[in-house]
Amino acid sequence: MKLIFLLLLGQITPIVVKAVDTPYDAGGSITVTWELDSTWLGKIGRIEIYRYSSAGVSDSLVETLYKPDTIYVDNATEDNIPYFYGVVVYADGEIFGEGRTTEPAVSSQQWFNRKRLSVLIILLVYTIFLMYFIMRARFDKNLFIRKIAGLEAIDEAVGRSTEMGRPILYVMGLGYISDIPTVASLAILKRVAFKAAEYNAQVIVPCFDPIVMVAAQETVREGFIEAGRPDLYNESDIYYLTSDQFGYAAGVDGIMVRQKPGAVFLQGYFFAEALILAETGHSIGAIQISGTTAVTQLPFFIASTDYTLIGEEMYAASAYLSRDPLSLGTIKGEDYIKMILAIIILLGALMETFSIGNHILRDFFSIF
Amino acid sequence: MTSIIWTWIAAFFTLAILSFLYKDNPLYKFAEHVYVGSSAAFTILYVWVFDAYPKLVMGFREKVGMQKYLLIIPLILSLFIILRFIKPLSWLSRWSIAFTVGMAAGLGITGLTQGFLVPQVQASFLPLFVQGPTTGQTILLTFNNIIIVFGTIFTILYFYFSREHKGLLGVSSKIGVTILMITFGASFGYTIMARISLLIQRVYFLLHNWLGLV
Amino acid sequence: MKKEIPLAITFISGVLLVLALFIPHKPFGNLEEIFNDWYIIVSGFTFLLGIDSLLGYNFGKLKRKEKDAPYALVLILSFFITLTWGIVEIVRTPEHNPFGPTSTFSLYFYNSIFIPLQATMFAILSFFIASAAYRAFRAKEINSALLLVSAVLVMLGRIPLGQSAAPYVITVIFLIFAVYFFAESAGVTEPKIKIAYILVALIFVALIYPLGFVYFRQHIPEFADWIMNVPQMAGKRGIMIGIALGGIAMSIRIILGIERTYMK
Amino acid sequence: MIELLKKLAGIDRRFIYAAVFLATAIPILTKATMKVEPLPEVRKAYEYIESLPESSVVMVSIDYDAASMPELQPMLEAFLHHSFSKNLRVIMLGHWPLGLPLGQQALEKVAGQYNKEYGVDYVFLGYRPGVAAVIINLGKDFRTVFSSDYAYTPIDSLPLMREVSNYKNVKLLLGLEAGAVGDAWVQYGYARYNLPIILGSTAVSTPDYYPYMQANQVISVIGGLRGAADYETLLGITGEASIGMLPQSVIHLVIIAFIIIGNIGFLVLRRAKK
Repeated sequence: MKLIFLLLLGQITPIVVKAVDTPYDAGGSITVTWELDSTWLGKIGRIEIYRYSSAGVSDSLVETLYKPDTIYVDNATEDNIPYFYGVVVYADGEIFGEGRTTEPAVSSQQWFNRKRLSVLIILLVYTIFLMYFIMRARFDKNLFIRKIAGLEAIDEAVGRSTEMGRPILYVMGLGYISDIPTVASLAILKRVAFKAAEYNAQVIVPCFDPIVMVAAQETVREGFIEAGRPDLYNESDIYYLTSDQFGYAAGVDGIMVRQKPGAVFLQGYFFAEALILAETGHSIGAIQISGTTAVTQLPFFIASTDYTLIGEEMYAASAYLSRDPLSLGTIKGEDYIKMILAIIILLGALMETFSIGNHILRDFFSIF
Repeated sequence: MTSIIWTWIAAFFTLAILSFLYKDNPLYKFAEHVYVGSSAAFTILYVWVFDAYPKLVMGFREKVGMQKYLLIIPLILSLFIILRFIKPLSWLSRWSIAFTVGMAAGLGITGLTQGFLVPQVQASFLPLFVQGPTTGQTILLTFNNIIIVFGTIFTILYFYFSREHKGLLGVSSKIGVTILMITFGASFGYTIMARISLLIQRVYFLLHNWLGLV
Repeated sequence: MKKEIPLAITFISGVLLVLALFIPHKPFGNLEEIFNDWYIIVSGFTFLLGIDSLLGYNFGKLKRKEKDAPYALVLILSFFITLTWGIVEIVRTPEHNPFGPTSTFSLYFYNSIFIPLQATMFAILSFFIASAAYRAFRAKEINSALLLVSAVLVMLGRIPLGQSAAPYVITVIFLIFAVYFFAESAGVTEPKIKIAYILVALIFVALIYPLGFVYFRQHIPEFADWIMNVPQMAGKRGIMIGIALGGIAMSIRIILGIERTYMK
Repeated sequence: MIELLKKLAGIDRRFIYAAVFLATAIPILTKATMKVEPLPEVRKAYEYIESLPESSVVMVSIDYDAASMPELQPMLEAFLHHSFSKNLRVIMLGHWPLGLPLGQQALEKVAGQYNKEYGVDYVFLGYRPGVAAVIINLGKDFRTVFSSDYAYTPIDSLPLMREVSNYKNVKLLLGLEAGAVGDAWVQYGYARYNLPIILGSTAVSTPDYYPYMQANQVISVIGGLRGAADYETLLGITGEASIGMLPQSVIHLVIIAFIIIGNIGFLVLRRAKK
């Protein structure tokens, strides 16, 4: 009401204000925009935004901005109620300009986020590729997978450790079960447990997270059962240490120097403790096979351990080790996508170079 | 006086951990077991104060309607986990694990596509010729973009699994390995400084706060 | 049934979260947040399993009177002392927070026991980073030589003394390479290869002055930045794209029930 | 001679550890500092604080914990020295609950050195959950977030706080950042309320914050141990960061020396094997 009164006095510059439902959201939000003359920019002290739900209801101040912005997102609206907005610009403590919406804005929820269309397309294409190769794998059982040095070395490491009469230490890192590398690590653990059972060797798994511990117990037991030696399985070899990063590192270091494992596996997600574990493992003369998707820790594993599964190699490991045709099929699908992406990158670079297509590829891959 | 005692305690634990560098010894063993035991308790306190209490207890108190009753689901899942203590029912804990793994897979797909795949591919669409202000600049900028675009492509091809690395794939994956090595060397060298800061701080603590030499 | 239901739970929770990315409408829009809260609650309870395991393991050592039994006792005692201390402070402090500023737990335990242990364990990394660099950075072939050289150049570029030290470091490294190639050439009989070796050695010697004393003396920080921003970035990007592709494929395998090591 | 050179390939790791330790301890003991020209962005931050009139209110946010203490604690101490020596008044709060005790320690230590009085010259508010909400609501009214300080003293009984109602009464925020809270300070504190911000960050997160400086959204960014050392240099004090600069250089060179020595040994050994 105050606004209308002031406008009637005719001393203030009118401002064009627009309000629309914020697109692609879960409702409860209206975006208000207005125009400011560029000559005002230095003078503006504050901008007040008012909201009134319908005629007759008094307006309420929803936000004060202290910068010459021209957009405000009101995240406190109720859906399906028409709102009007008013914007008042102050300069030197005086009202300088004022405006209000002429059309009501109604916020609502949307069923599809169009901004993520390209993500959806990419995901669909990828999934279709994977599905196709999973289907094909049912018939084509002899898929070739190149040698992955770190995985080839698993059997040898377990064997040599057993010959020396030493246990095997398997470290799953700091990942939770909700991290994909941890699930990948379990697949490798199963192979290690299987081999260890064959050789009658002890597998020690100190854990950082209790659920990972449970999953590791199940996995090792399964490995021992598959090797036909369930009698050798000892659940107390797979135990929880602590969920403190360096407390865990201190504890695992202690296990290394006292139990002197012949083979150390560092597989999973790691942070700065990676090098502490790898160097201690080296100092006791164990064969070490590491693997992680933590890009920042890869250099240290490369430097300090005998074999390293680099990033994606870890994910390929489960398929590689299980030799399950369906899993191998997904690897094939992954490779095709890789080739296609390489071509797309080259194509995108060439289109940028020669200014062809008006950045169509680049825009397709922008998510914001 | 108390502060002096606590400084000595802090210095003792600092030296006990450092002694591990020489070899395993009773001092380190003591510090290690104190650390593992107390940090396990520490995480429990932390999880209670900052996670479980606000999410569960405060959730039940403050949330209304559907939101409140939905909290029964995680309670049931938690109960299933604890059922591992009762052997005949321990299989129920798999339901809870199945939920967390499903969550991991779902978030893995969306997070990796949105956070890694799409932006990284997009960032590689660089022009292979850049006009700089000087000829030298032009050559340098062009050269940089060529290295980034082809370096990325060759590294991706190194991870090609389902074909022998021979012929064209062999050459490109060999270049990929070379780029990987430079990458690893550089980020190794880059990290050293941050690590040394930690050591300096510990040594400064010993020499300054404890011994008062500096 | 014991297997089908968990697989169904995995499938449903996974697919729902993927859908939630594209559907802002309720109830999908805030599903990720809700699931996260659930996960936090569930993982809070799992600590009971953790404690059971840790204490059981160490009580076992104590009972069997193993060699390490006294240390197992230390671990058990520190666990209970810390826990009790924290709980007392939860009850006592006005904000019911043992980590708060008025708590003796944060003042004494956190500051004088926990931080020194944690920070020293972290600091040990600087020793290990040195021993790992010494042992692993050997010029066995061209790739490992590149690894070594890029590490050394980035190190020099990062430190304040780098510019003044760079010429001498370069001199030493290049002289070593030159001497090595000279020594190699002595053992070769084939004249062409012999000349090639000697040429390589001479190139290294010739590069010392322009590269070390002119270019790097001035531009080593920029050069280090260049390595980080250009080749390092390309390699990292390649690895990350690979990880994304592999991780998505792995996730799809999990959702479809192909990959299920975690619950057999 | 050859035998000696061969030995260079297999130096005992303990010898390397000892060298690293000495390379850290000796420069610290000698308290030698390096003359390094302060980075322009640090100088800009310093000059902004210099320009503040006496008894202005400045705010510092502890958004880190023990792991980033080596880099950010010296920055905090330097800032407190600077503020108290210029008779600025300091409000401390934080978004990382485990870091707050570290902030409090430094605050009390430095305030003690300048005989400053709690409640009059400085206030420690503590932690409240909800990063963005806290920053936004402080801009409206401090009392909606902190009705009392860390010790449950009502803030209106503290003389300093009676003069502060919202960001308008605050001349500067120093955000000490080990993670992403700095983004929130810029997005809400600066963007909505024009709060003048200087960010102090760990070396790892500094590149993420530089764009804010280029866009003039923050006054300046002080990065890593080097930034802290530059700040100390400008203040004319020899703190932990300045003392740390020489060992940094020395250890890097020691590691490079070991790499070179190792390779001499390795190459000699390889020739001998042929």
